[in-house]
Formats: sequence, C-alpha cells, structure tokens
Amino acid sequence: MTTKDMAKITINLVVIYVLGGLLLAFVYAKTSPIMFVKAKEEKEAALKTMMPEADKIEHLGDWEPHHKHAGYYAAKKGDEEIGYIVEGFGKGYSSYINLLVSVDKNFTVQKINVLHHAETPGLGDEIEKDYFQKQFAGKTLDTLVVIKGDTPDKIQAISGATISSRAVTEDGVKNGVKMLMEKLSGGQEKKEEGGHGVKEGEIEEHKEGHGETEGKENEHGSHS
Amino acid sequence: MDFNKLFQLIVAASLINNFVFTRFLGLCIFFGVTKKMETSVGMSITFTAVMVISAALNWVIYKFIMVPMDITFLKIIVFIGVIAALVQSADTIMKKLSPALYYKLGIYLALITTNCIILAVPLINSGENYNFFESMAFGVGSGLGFALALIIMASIREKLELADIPAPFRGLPISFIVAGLIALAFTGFSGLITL
Amino acid sequence: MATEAKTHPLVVSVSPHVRDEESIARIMWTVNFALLPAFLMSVYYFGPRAVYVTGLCILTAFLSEHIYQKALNKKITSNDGSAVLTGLLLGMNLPSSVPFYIPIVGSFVAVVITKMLFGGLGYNIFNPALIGRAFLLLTWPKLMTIWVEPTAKFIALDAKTTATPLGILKEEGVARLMEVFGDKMSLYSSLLMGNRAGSLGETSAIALLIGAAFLLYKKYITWHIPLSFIGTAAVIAWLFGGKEGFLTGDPIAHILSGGMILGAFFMATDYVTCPTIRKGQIIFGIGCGAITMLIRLKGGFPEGVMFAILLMNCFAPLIDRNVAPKQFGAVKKKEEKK
Amino acid sequence: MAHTHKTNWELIKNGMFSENTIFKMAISLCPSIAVTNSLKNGFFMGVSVIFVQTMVNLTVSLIRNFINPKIRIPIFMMVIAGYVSLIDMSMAAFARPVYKQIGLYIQLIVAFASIFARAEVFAVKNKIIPSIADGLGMGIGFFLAMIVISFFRELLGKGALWGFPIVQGNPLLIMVLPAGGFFAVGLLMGFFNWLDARMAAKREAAAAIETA
Repeated sequence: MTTKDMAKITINLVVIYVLGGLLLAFVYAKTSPIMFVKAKEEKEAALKTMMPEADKIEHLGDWEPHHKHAGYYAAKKGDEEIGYIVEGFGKGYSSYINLLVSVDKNFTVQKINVLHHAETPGLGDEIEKDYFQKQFAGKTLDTLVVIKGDTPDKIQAISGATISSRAVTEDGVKNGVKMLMEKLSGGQEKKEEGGHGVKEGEIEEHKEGHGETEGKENEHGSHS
Repeated sequence: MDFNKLFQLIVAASLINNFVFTRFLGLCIFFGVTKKMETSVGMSITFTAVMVISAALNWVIYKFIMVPMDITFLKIIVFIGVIAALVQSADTIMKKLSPALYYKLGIYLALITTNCIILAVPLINSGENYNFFESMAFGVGSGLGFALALIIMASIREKLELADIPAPFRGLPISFIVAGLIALAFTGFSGLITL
Repeated sequence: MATEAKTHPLVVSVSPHVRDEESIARIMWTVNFALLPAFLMSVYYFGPRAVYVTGLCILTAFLSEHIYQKALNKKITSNDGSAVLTGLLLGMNLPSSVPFYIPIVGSFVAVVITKMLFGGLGYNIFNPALIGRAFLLLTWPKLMTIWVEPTAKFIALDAKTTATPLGILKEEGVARLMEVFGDKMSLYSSLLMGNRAGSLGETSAIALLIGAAFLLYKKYITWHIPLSFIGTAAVIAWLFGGKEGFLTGDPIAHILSGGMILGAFFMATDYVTCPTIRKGQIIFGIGCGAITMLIRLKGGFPEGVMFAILLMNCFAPLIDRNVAPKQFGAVKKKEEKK
Repeated sequence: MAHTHKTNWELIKNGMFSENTIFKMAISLCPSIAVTNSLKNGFFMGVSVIFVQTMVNLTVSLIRNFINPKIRIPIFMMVIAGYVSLIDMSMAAFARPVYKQIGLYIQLIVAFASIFARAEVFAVKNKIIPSIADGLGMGIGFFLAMIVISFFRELLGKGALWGFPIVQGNPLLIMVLPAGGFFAVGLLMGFFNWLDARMAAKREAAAAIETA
C-alpha cells in the first residue's frame, strides 16, 4: 500500500465519520430537549393525577427505599397544602414495584398508582388493575394490611398473588406513608428548607431504564 | 464490593433472564450454529471471552471518555466500533500466538461483530448504570447463559436428527418449538431473585 | 422407540431399547394400570369432577393422536396406551375445579406439539404431560391454582377453596401449616392418604407408592431416578429447609407434599425423556431433586417438581452424550427401565 | 459488476416474499420474538427497520464510488449505526411509551445481518433507484413478518389488537410470554413452508398438464 493510498483511505474514513458524527450531534441537539421535556411532562402528569384537585405540586425531598432513588412531594391548592405524594418501591415476586401514593393531610391514603413492575402476567400483574388499587382509598397505617379472602376494611390479596399484593401494600405503600409521617407530621406548618423554592419545573428527571429488561441497580434485598 | 450482588447478577443473567430464552437475543447464532455440538462449544467459548472483555473495555470507555465528554448519544457507534476493533485484534493476536487455537475458534470470531448479543451487553450495562464489577459480572453471566443455551440446543438437535418430523417443520421451525419448550422450562427459575 | 424401525426405511438405532410394538403397548398399559389406585383415591376425595377432568384429558389425548396420524397418513398407534397415559398423567396434574377447556387445550398441546410434531413416541424431548401442564399454568395461572378442599364425600356440593400445603408453606410459613393440620403426625397422615388440597392424582402418596412398587416389581422402572431424585430433595430439605437454620428442615413433609412422589416415580422415569444410561439417570435424578428444592425454597413457585423434570429433560441428551459408554456391547445389553 | 436485471417492482416483491428476512432467510430473528407481543410494538419495529434498511441502501449506493473497498466494512457500520442512532433518538423523544418497551431492540438493529448483507451484496454494486427498491422490499418483508406474528400473538394472548380489546374471556396468555413467542414463530414458519410446498406442487402439476 502506498502512502497515497493510505492517505486516501484515511481521508475516506475520517470524512464519513465526521459527517456522521456531526449529523448525529445535530439530531441529538434537536431531540434530546424534547425527550427531557416530555419525560418531565409525563412525570408531572403522573403526579397530577394522584391529586387532581391540587393546582401545584412541590418537590419536598428524596428518600431511598430499597436503595432506589425516589422523591416525595407536597400537593398544594393555592398556598394551602392539601396532601402529599410519595414515590415508593415494594419488593415483589420478580421485580421491585415502583408506585406512587397520595395521602391527605392526615396521612390517609387517597390513591395509589403502579408505575412500573415485572410481576407475573396473569397473577401479580393484577396490581395494575383498578379493583385492587381502589381498595387503598381511605386506608391508614393500621389498615394497610393484606388479608386473604374478603375483608371490609383491609386490603384483600389478589388470589394467587399474595406476594405481589403484600409488596404493594405492606412494603411500597405502608413504608412510603410511614416515611412521610416521620418526616412531615408535627412539622406541617414549618416550611421545609430543602424543598423551598423547588418548583415543579425542577422535578428531577429519572434516567429511563430499558423497559422490562431489568430493574435499576440495587443492593441485594436484605429486607424480609 | 458486594459479592452477593455480583453472584445474583451472574445467576440472573444466565438463568432467569437468559439471553436466548427470555431476552431473545443472539437468535441467529443460536439457530445457526447449533446444528453441531462442536461448533456450539467453540462458539460458546469464543463468545463468553469476547463478551467479558468487551464489557470491561466498553465500560471504561463509556465511563471515562463518553460520559465526561457528554457524547453518550454516540454510544451505539462507539460500542460497535470497539467490538469490531477488539475482534480484529483478537483475530490477529490469536493467529500469531496460538495457531492451533485460531484454527479452532478463529472462524467464529468473524461472526461475532454483527451479533446483537455482544452489543447488548455494553448497552444494557450503560443503561443500568452498572459499576465496573457489576458490568463484568453481567458479561460473565450473559456469556455463561448463552453458552448453556447453545450447548443444550445442540445436544437436543443432534437427537432430533433421527426423528420423523413432518416435512414443513424440519430444520428451523421445529428448532423454534424446541426453544419455546426450553423457555417454558426455564420459567421455573423466575422469582428466584428479585431484580 | 421401536417405532423408528417402522417409520424409517433406513434403520438408525439411537437407543439401546430395541423392543417390538407389542411390548411398548404392554408397558404403557401397565403404567396406566399402576396409576389406578391414585386415580381411585382422587375420585374418593374429589368426587365426580375427578372422573370428568381426567376423562376429558384422556379422550382429547387419544383423539388428538388418532386424528393427527389419520390426517398425515401415518401408522395409527393411538391405542398403544401412550396417548392414554399422557392424558391420565395430565389429568392427575390438574386441580379438580378447572373448566372444560383446560383439559382439552392441555392434552392437545401435550400430544400434538410435544410429541407428534417431533415424530411421535420415542422422539419427544420433553415429557408431554408436564409440558401440557406448564403450558396451562402459564396460560391460565389463576384457574390452575384454585385448589379445592378434599371432601371424601362422593358428591361434593359445597367445595371450599383452599391452599395446598406447599402454598401455605411458601406464603404463610410452617407455623400456619401446623395450625391447619394440627400436629406433625396428622400432617404426615394427611399427606400420605391424600386428604389435602392439590392436583387430582398427586395427593395420595400411599396410592402412588403402591403403583410404583408394582412397576418396580415388574421392572418397568428402576430405582435409580426415583431414589436419587427423592434422596437429593430430602437431603436439601433437611439441610436448608428449616426456619431455624441449618439441619432443621422437615424432609418427610417435603417428600410427601406436592407432586414429588408422582413426579419421581411416574414422570421423571419416562424412558423417552430421561437418560438411557444408569449413571446418567442418577445425575438426572439428582438434578431433578436439586432444582425442585431450589424452586420450592428460593423460587417464585410453591412447587418445583414439574419445572425440575422439564429442565432436566433439556439436559437429558447432553447427559447421555457425556456419560455414554464407549464400548458398543454395553449399549446392546437390554436395559429394563420402564 | 453484478448489476441487477430485475425491475424495481420485482426487487420489492423479492424482499417481501421470496427472500423474506424472517420466514425465508431466517436472519434478524431476535425482534421477531422480542417485540411481537403487541401489534403496536411490532408495527414500530417494522417501520424503523424499513427506514433504516432503505436509508442505508440509499446512502451506500450514493457513496459507493467514494468508498474504498478496503474499508467498506467500517463505513457500512458507521452508516447503519448512524441511522439507527437517529431513529433511536427520535423514538426516545416522540414515541416514549413504545420506546420504553422496545428501545433496546431498536438500538440492536445495528447488528441486523439483513441490513449489513444488503449493503454488501446489493447497494454497493447498484444504482440508487434499484437500491432503494431493494431496501424497501427487504424492509417491507420484515415489516409484514412483524405484523403477522404480532397480530396472532396479541389476538390470542391478550384478546386484543393495538391495545383494544376484541375478544372477551380468558385468552391464551402464554402467547405473549417468551415461550409463546417461539411457538408462534415456529408454527407460522412451518405453516409457510407447507404453503410453499403446496404451491410448488400445484405449479408442477400445472406445468405437467401443459406439457402433456
């Protein structure tokens, strides 16, 4: 191979790669802001549906259930705090169940919403269903207990999926509410320093995993 | 370093989320080379080795070059480039150092570059934010899982050679059905580890 | 196995079991017969539904094989007892409460996809009845896990649903299990007799053991797989099964509950899908036992026998390949297995 | 030079049927199971592949005189990876719900044997229009396979299509699980083989009558 050939090949490669790189950089510059905005909007919309009567949702702080990153928020109507929303994780049958819980000012559960999970199709994945989630309205720490069979005031387990039902109820939701109570009760009038000035526009963006492939990094589940 | 977690990652990647049976990657190779046991074994060894080395190499490049420079959007191009370069140099080195080994495994190297399973490992590692040792563990687990799948499949297909399979199902279709049945059996591992 | 001589003009013998078709039929019908005590116990405990579910399974299995062979102009072998055995085993692996389409779909998958597509009896890689059951478990997980309390009344009108002993153990722990059954001895006797929730044919350990003893006596099965299977499971259950730590497990409860007896004697020993060499069979049995206990103690499912046998079915050709004797003479020796 | 003598329409048809990537060539198989558990996922995957396949063929054909044969492989790879990155980023921005489910497999289009192979055996040797036709045909063939498989899987496994419920009752859930994916592809492949054999037999019979 002569020097001339070498030079030609090199130029060839460099030109293509530089062109391609530039093109991609251009596309990236155009699409990535949209992606971030959309992701943020999604998150806000998800929080909003947890407490539809609120007109503002404020980020109060973060906590780490199962060594995963999750946030908690205050829902406000005008200047008045009408409730709180917390993101939680429950250790389920084959995945960590990511969910949102909204509570009123007395820490009574209003609503829950399962965001992501990989529980067994046909059994555990019924935690997504309304009939299961509706049971949570009006529950408090004492009544967040899973019962097999009919129950008027507790949570009835999905038949054949007790582990997933428990993960949602006694791990995800209960621990979320507990954490909120510890952090917030008694101090409701106080302005949270950490949360001050953090408006919804600054809600932190979570890095999206790849769908159902695997959960986010976590320590081994030493919890029972 | 948390050995328990690394062990879980290996088990999860090889058995529970087996690349072939639950993630459906590497299917072309899986169906392509399992006609013979010998090729399957060769492929398994080569793949596992390349997978682990490429996981390590790509992790370093991603962490120390791409993230600081904020060019993670080029990761597909960079990863595939690194793998191609790795395979090419492995080819050259092997030819020089151990012609016998090259004679045995060299032909599989050429097939590796355009294989999704090799590329998937660094992509998943970066997507999951694994640290260096976790990335290595994931690479090892994935490689072992793929090797297991190849070897099981090869032994079953050898047995099927003599079977009176209806003509339209001979070859690939029956192999897909075998893979489905193996996937059915592998479901038994689900729930072993919560990820 | 011997059918290959008929279907292939060119005879390539893969297996050491060269038999004529008559002996295949005799073996198959004998195994069916050996399952009779367990079937009768299931009728005693679960009533007419046991007959209904098992009957549907057998009928569908038989018809699927018959129609398939007719349609493809193959030699009709549907009355050699193997289709009936598949149907019977599948029926014994189902809960009594399933709707009619479950036995039908399960038998169809078992016979057509697992056996006929591979060229019929002798070529299937997996145990057909177990594939049928695994398919059903993943397809209708809820319907397949509704267990009915045995009533021991012939007509049970008010069938109550309940959990299987292994289900209770998995989800609520050993204390609750004792609460349900009283004490250890009454737990054992319930498990032994079959007075507990579970699949139709797996509940009565004693009836299964009678059938198994008959098969062992007739030398249609050997001790290798059942013993290594149950032995391994027992050791693991004893070592790791206990709540209080090492060596506190209860191996007897683990052996008698779930489908271990049925699986170890009647399904793992299926001579088509297990290794042909004795040493291979022992490895196969150990693998089955180990995976069963891994799933029971650590996995997501309460019962692991089905998955364990299916997983070891995957490995059977590999085991055969690696422990196969070198001299041809050893292969020729007529080995009685089932 | 291996210029093609086929018309553009023949090229498209060739990719769609007689050289269908999934059912005939049996390459690029991973997504045939991974993303076909719903019609929507299958559709987006198919469209992405049509785009990448066509654009790669177009680009390679366009720069074929500029490429030095010695370095054609890294250049093909760059072109393919470029278009894949492009569609990957666009989907991440504009089709987020789908992207969350099939993102990894979109990125792995890079390693598709069919795309690389068409650049290597066809586009680099042919003019632009036939190259586009070839890419389009291959892409559409892949797309059709995705649609057929995901149609059956979603209908049987969920009783729904594109997320809308069609049939009530207890569907065959296994069809949307891993094992069911393998079964679906295996059974469809067997069915198409049977169909092919039948059609060939018919043609032969017809030819025999004509000559007689």
